Amino acid sequence: MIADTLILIFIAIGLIFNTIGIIGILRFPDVYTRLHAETKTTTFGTIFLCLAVVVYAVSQYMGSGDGQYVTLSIHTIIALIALCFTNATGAHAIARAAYKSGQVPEPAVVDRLSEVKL
Amino acid sequence: MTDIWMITAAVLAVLIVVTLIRLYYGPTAPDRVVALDAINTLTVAAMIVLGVAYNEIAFIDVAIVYALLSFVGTLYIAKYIGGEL
Amino acid sequence: MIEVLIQLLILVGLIITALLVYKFQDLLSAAIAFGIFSFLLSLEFFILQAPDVAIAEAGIGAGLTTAIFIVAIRGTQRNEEAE
Amino acid sequence: MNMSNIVRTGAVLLFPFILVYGFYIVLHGHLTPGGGFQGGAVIATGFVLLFVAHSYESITKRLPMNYFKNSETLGLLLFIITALIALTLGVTFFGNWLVNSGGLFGDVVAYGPNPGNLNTAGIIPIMNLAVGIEVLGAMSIILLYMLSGIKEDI
Repeated sequence: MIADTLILIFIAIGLIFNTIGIIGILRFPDVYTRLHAETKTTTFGTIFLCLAVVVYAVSQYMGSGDGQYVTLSIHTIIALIALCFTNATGAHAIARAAYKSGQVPEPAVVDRLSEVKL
Repeated sequence: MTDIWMITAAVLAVLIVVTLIRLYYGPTAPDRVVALDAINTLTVAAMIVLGVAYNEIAFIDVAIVYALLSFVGTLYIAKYIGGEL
Repeated sequence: MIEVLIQLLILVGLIITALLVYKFQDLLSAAIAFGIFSFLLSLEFFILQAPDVAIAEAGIGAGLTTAIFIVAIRGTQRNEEAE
Repeated sequence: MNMSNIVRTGAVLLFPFILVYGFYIVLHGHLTPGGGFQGGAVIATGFVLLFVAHSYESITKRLPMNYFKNSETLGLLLFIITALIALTLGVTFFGNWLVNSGGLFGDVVAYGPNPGNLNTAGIIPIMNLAVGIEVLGAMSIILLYMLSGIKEDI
């Protein structure tokens, strides 16, 4: 069955990327690198988990013709769009606040952001 | 097929508990906010997966509410840390 | 069987975050830990098949109480006084 | 003080969707999970998102505090008047005088498993709407008064 294989592959990709993101949070040295590891990889992994749910819903709809699986896939896509939107905005706010509170990256040489009026 | 979704949710729960280490050791407040953001994303993913595992379509609504609202607290903390409040 | 494991992990997380709220001297960190406590409590309600309470906890716990705590900390002072 | 340009644009773009989703939770309170209190809390969090993105002066210029006070009073009045009309029609206090009448929210519930009809359940959706409006006003005005206390401080 091709749908089951596809679901397994998507779940594996999503879980591997989530795990990499959490390891990055634990291992990286300062705030900016931790933020970089967390936001991108966790959002990417969640996209693939939601894609697995959508593939499952479409395959069940092809098999049984039940209308509730269409609702399941549409609601999952809405949740995914909201998550992508809010994660990007929140990451921007955290990075800007950390810079304004006076933290600098550890091996930084030049600081071009200090020349601009924030 | 149900076991696959349950195992996925269990792995996500393990990741949530592991992230609490950063909450405990984080030297400054922005590090702890990063842990909050990671747990927020993992919670939404776990809710979607568990909704499929229980075969209840109405449970996905809770995940949508969480994805829409959970960054309001992050924005308030960021505004306070940045000295703009 | 797996469901019991998930509940066990989330309850361990709830106890850890509740102890951290008590332990932190920095009140901003305590507010962040309380936000994580609220997330995990909502996930536990979700697993116990109570989506009504989970939605209420999402609206109140994630957004409003964190905002009220932060505004209150801004109005008073950030660090707890030593006895 | 205003936050950065990206946060302001994101808040203004996201606010209508939160509003629509909150009223969806309120109006489908008798069919799906949710209800008056939960939907009102969701909409109030949307207003709190607007308060964080803009400064206090620009918020109170567009949305004065009287709007939230009036919405709270309107919700309470709608709730108690709906309950009192039942006395004039010959049923008990809080009696469901709209159910199975054929008009607004008055359809008869179909027998057997069905996906759910929005136009049923009598006065229960009206009570949900009243509670939603009341919770929206009350929870927004708590935060607005706390922000006004901060502005006098500095």
